Amino acid sequence: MSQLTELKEAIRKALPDLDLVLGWREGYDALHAPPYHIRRQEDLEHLVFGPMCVNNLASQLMHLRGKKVGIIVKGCDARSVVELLQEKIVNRESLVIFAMPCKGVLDVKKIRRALDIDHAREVHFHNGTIEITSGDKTSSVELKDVLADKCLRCHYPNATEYDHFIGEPVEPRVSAEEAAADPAMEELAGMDLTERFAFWKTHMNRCLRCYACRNSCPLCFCRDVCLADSRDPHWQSQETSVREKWMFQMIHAMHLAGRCTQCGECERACPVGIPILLLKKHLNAVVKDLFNYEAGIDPTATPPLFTFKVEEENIKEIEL
Amino acid sequence: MRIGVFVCHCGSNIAARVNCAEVAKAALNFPDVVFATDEVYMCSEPGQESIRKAIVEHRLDGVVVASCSPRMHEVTFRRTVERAGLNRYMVEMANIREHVSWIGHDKDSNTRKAIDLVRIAAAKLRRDKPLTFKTFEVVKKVLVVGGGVAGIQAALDCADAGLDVVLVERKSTIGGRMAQLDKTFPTVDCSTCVLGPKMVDAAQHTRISLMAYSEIEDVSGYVGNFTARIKRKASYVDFSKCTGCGLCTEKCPSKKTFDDFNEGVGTTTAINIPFPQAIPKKAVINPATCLKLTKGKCGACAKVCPTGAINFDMREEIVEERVGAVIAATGYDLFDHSKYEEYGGGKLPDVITSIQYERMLSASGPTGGHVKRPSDGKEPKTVVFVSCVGSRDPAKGRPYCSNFCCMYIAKQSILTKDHIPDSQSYVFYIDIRAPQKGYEEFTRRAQEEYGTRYIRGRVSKIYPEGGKLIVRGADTLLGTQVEVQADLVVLAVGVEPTPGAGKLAEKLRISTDQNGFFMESHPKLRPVETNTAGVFLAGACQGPKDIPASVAQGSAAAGKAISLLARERLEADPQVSHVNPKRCVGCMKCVRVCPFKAIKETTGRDGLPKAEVIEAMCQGCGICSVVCPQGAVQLEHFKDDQILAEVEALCRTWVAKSCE
Amino acid sequence: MSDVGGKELRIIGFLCNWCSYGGADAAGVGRFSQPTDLRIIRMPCTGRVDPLFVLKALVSGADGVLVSGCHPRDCHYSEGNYYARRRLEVLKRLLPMLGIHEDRFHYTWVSASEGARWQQVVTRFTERIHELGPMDSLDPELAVCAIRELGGENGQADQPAPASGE
Amino acid sequence: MMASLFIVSKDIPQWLAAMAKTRKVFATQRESGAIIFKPYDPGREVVFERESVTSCKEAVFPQTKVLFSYFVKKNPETGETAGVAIEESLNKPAPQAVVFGTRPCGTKGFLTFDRVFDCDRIRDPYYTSLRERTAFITLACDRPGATCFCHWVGGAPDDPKGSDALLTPVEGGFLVEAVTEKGEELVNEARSLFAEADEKRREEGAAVRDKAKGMLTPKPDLTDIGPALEKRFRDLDFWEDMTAACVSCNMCTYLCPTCYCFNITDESDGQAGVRLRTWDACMSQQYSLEASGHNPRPTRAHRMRNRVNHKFWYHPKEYGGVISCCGCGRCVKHCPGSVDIRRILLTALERKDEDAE
Repeated sequence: MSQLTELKEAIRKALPDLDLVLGWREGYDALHAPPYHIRRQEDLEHLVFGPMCVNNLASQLMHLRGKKVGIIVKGCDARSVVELLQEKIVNRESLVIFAMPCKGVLDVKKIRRALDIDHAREVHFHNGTIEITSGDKTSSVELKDVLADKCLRCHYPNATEYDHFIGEPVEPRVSAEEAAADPAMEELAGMDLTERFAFWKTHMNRCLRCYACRNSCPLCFCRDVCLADSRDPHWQSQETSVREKWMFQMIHAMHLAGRCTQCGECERACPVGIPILLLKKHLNAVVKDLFNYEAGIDPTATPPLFTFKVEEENIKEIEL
Repeated sequence: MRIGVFVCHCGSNIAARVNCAEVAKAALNFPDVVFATDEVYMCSEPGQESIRKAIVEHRLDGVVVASCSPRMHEVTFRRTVERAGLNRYMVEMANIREHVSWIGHDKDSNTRKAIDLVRIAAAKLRRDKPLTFKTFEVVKKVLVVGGGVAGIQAALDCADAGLDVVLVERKSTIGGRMAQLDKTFPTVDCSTCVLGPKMVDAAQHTRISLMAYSEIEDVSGYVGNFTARIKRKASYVDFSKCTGCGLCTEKCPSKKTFDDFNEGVGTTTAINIPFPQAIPKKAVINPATCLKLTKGKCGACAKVCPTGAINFDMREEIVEERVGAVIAATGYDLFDHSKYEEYGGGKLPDVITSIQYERMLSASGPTGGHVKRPSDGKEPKTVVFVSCVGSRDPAKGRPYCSNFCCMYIAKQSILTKDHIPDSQSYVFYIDIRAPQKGYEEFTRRAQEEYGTRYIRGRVSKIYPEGGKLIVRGADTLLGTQVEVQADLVVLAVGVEPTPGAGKLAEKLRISTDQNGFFMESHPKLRPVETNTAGVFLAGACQGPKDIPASVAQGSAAAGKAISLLARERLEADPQVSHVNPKRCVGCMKCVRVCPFKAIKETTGRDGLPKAEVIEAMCQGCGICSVVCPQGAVQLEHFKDDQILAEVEALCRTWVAKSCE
Repeated sequence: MSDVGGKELRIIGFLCNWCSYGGADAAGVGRFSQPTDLRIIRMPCTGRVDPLFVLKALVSGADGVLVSGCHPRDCHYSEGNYYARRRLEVLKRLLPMLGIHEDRFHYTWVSASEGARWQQVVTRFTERIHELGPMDSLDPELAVCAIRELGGENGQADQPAPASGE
Repeated sequence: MMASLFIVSKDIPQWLAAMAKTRKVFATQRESGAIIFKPYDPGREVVFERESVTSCKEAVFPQTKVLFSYFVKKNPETGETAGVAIEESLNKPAPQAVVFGTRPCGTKGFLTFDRVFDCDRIRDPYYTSLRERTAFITLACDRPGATCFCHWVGGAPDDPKGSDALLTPVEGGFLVEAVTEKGEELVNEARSLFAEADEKRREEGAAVRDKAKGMLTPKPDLTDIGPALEKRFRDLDFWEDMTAACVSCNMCTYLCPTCYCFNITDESDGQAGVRLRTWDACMSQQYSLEASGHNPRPTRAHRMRNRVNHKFWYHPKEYGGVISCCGCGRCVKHCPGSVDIRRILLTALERKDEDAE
């Protein structure tokens, strides 16, 4: 039985007790698999699973509070679910988790850069390559060159919290040490302060304040009442200056400190390619360093900024 | 909004270094400011009257007072505006004295800074709204922590005023340090004779419930409504049955138990009543040395106890008490002189502490009032007193004076002569501190009538030689080295906070000073209050003090508690947090972090969880406000918008300036 | 000492009411002279200091931000400074990644009795900000620029006022 | 239309530089992989190969526009208000501007803006002052992508409507046709850079355009789309299903060349302030939020219904049957959830005879 068939079977059995199951369906081309709601048995025929299933379905859970929901998760998505469980946004009893071991998802922007394709009619994966048929032309590229960055360093390919695990767990692609090495972070770290300031100024200049980053984030569950577009409290004006746009990213990053599971949806969603995940990765490293904590692992843990220790081992008071 | 700005000269305190008229002139240009003036003393009656008048004449609905620290006069000006018909919370203060004129020398810079501070105060005030307080009932009961003389006095005064009192004592008897003393200075009257009746009064007072051998586990709640959880330690003796007859202590075979009350001068039994006048007079078993509890054999005490009070299965228990005020009177501990290697590091048997000596002098003490050298039991003929051991010594981390050592050294030298008429006492001192009534005369008597020889200088070394102790030191008045061959050396060890003081401070949410003593609210004007409403201080826990000072402070703390609880209801500070249910997404982070459990989960109109603040429990810290990512929880008068307005008021002027 | 280097920079202090604000008062009472750049905003507790206030100040034109509260274990609200310590430490380590020198922000603990220590903190922090110089500026706010165009900064608009809004 | 001219690719920067002497020039440039409209900078490469992520609406309809600024004057003696000084942004003339390298779909977006902001009923001075001074040099589309559907809504890859000049990519350069006088002027300002296009080039251009048209997918008949959407109006389950992938962000509307909603806010410190007009988005929860806290469009399904209905039903109803979607496909291509407005339309059409329950 293929993994997909097995998944469908599991959902088929669970569906009668659920209001809906969050999954991915076929999209306008073979590279896109938009999220959709499985409500009826017949909806299952659209279900797909594979490297094009990029969206983190946990982003939707906030809107579905009060319902009995099934959710299909990849390893990284499961961490977001764990975080939502921790923060009591999601009630474990009203959630059924279908875990899919994951070998990585595609970065469509990388594919567009690597292959000059207009319409991916068909996509096939074999032996570490992806073969895309566009028009009457078929081209291929090595999978590792078009996988999302996060997948290249993924250390959590299998969900840790689930009700149904479909198929066999897969091995992490890299070791924990390798996972820590991140060229984008290294590049930023290699800059001096002036360069970094300029880096953000340039990037933030083209931000549209469209909030795709915020609304795609599974943990920005207060997106409808966000500080960025509130008049009371009035943290931000609607002006599209670098000041306001950058300030929003600072709010976003600080609010996610110790909570972000690095699913990368914010950066993926950004239409103008602003590397906003960098700030969150950095803060995650800070949190790991200070509190030896990684978000989205233990559903019973308290995120480190909502608790404290009387003696902090890793915070040294600095005298001026 | 119509704001009035009042700039105070504070005589020349502010005016000498800030151009007050210019501050007022600049303020007139700030948003919503329609009146600004400067006055010589804003807090004086004419000053306050001018505020009141301006409020009426200029139809003001908010006031900025630029003067001293709000910690000084915020309450004053709140009353002022209230008299003029405004809500008392429609005042903001700009601290242009402590934070400006007293610290900056340049008048122009100071004036600019004062203008900025008024600007932010006005920006904040624009977003203030009138707040109305709610009242809540108070529990007319006081918790006194510590049963020394200060605690006893406080408990008695409260009880006499009609308040119920819970007096908690860590040890098995009240009395504290004073009970250990033989005589008191400067009258040389019997300590127990003075203290004993007070202890009895405390025990017998119908309004005082005495909890000996108990400790504070934690304290929650707030002024008027504290809940204290008190741990009754396992004494293995049922206090309700024990008559204090002492039969058990006679039969107890474990006789090598450290004698805590006697400071280790001699030993005692595992089951023990500390001293004959103990209150309550109950036996307590030391589980570390009791044979039954350590080895499972013995039980001699249980066999002899006529009332069957012994219970080896006793466990500690937690008792909850609701109280309206707390008086901390936890006293002091003594410096561990083993840190002074040069004085033998605690290893020379005939170098003892002053409190050990006191026990030795006491007729009810382990030696029956006979002064004996611990090493050989012989009567010493030469006794050397060393002052400031662990006092006034920054190198040992004890920079402060322990206040009463000079006096008890004088007393002990006098008593030495009384006990051993052919003895000679020496005192090594740095300064003789005898400022109270009759104190100076007392130290003179020691020298003149009792022949105590005072040598001004520090002792550099004490070492044994031929059955004697050689005390070597400097005589700084003569400028020579001195050596005294002593039979006994008494170290006047310094005073330090009790080991549990820090923990108790955390539980009571009060501060400690740099030396670990509890911190008063104001060193001069609020010496027994703390920064936590409803918690007061008495005795040496606030700093070294002698008996009369401790008793006075005990009464003072009681007076504060009495006046607090004389009211049926207290006003709750309305500067509390509120949750805007329209913005709350129900993540309950605020509930998680609130130190006062003042936020609860409720269900909103949409059926989803929402947070809600219990106003009477909220203390206004604002921790909740910061964890709320969407700003749904806002602390009145410290709202996000107010702080942002303050930041912007400062930055905007500067940005504009830097554009130039 | 009141005038460090002749020109003042914009330094904002967020001080807890119970300890550091009192410490600053104590410094005043003790006449411990300090540089005058610092402007103090009084907070109920460092637990109320949202790290975002610090960031807001820095992007709005502050050159340095100082947060000071009660020493650990001394919080008037028992826990506020513990939360603050975590948040502010995280913030401090975020700043360099934004291209903002981490020394522009400092958090510390000063009790109400430590007037001399407060003097030292203010003096050193002010000196440090002067060493760093003014913060790199972002685009000025529209409002500020617009007001400047109106010449309104001194309250003297240069054209007769139309009676609108009255 | 002026006769066809030809310009070699490497001369484009010179043309842009010539125009930039007296005008503000917006051109497509690449930043971090994203092609966006930015003010022309001689130091930066102008890129043509793909449709830009952002539309060019910023040039005429800036995301932030200060409508006016004000300052409350006070009597320095009494502190009482002495009047208000107001500076209208309209008093400052807008600069002449050129938008270079939009696609026909994007350029056409302003025809929707014109209908709304410059019609018999309303003439929005903030819009028209910029619109009048802005010229569009459009690049015909040589390879429509998977998300393109301009032909569904009355457009074409070489549609010159709304453009001042139209470029067609050919080997080594571009065919240039001025569509309006303004366009002609822009060409004439740097006439030396252009050569007359010969027959071969013109044929090549026609072939490029034909090929592009041939690449478009078959188009549905949208005649009944209004009634079809009306049928689905109360069918929230339909909209719920159609928005399952939507995160309710503002991206689709901000990238859309025809979305013209704005918000007006005042920023003030109590004495001085500005009135801002900024883009708004009907996909945002705040858009329809009422002061009472009630929101008539509480879910993303409600909001998506409005977005689609507005473009394909309400707007055509109001403005003579013209659909206010230009078919550029940005909302599909860049949507983080890959929400496909075409699928919504097709599904609605499929179910046009089915009544909502």
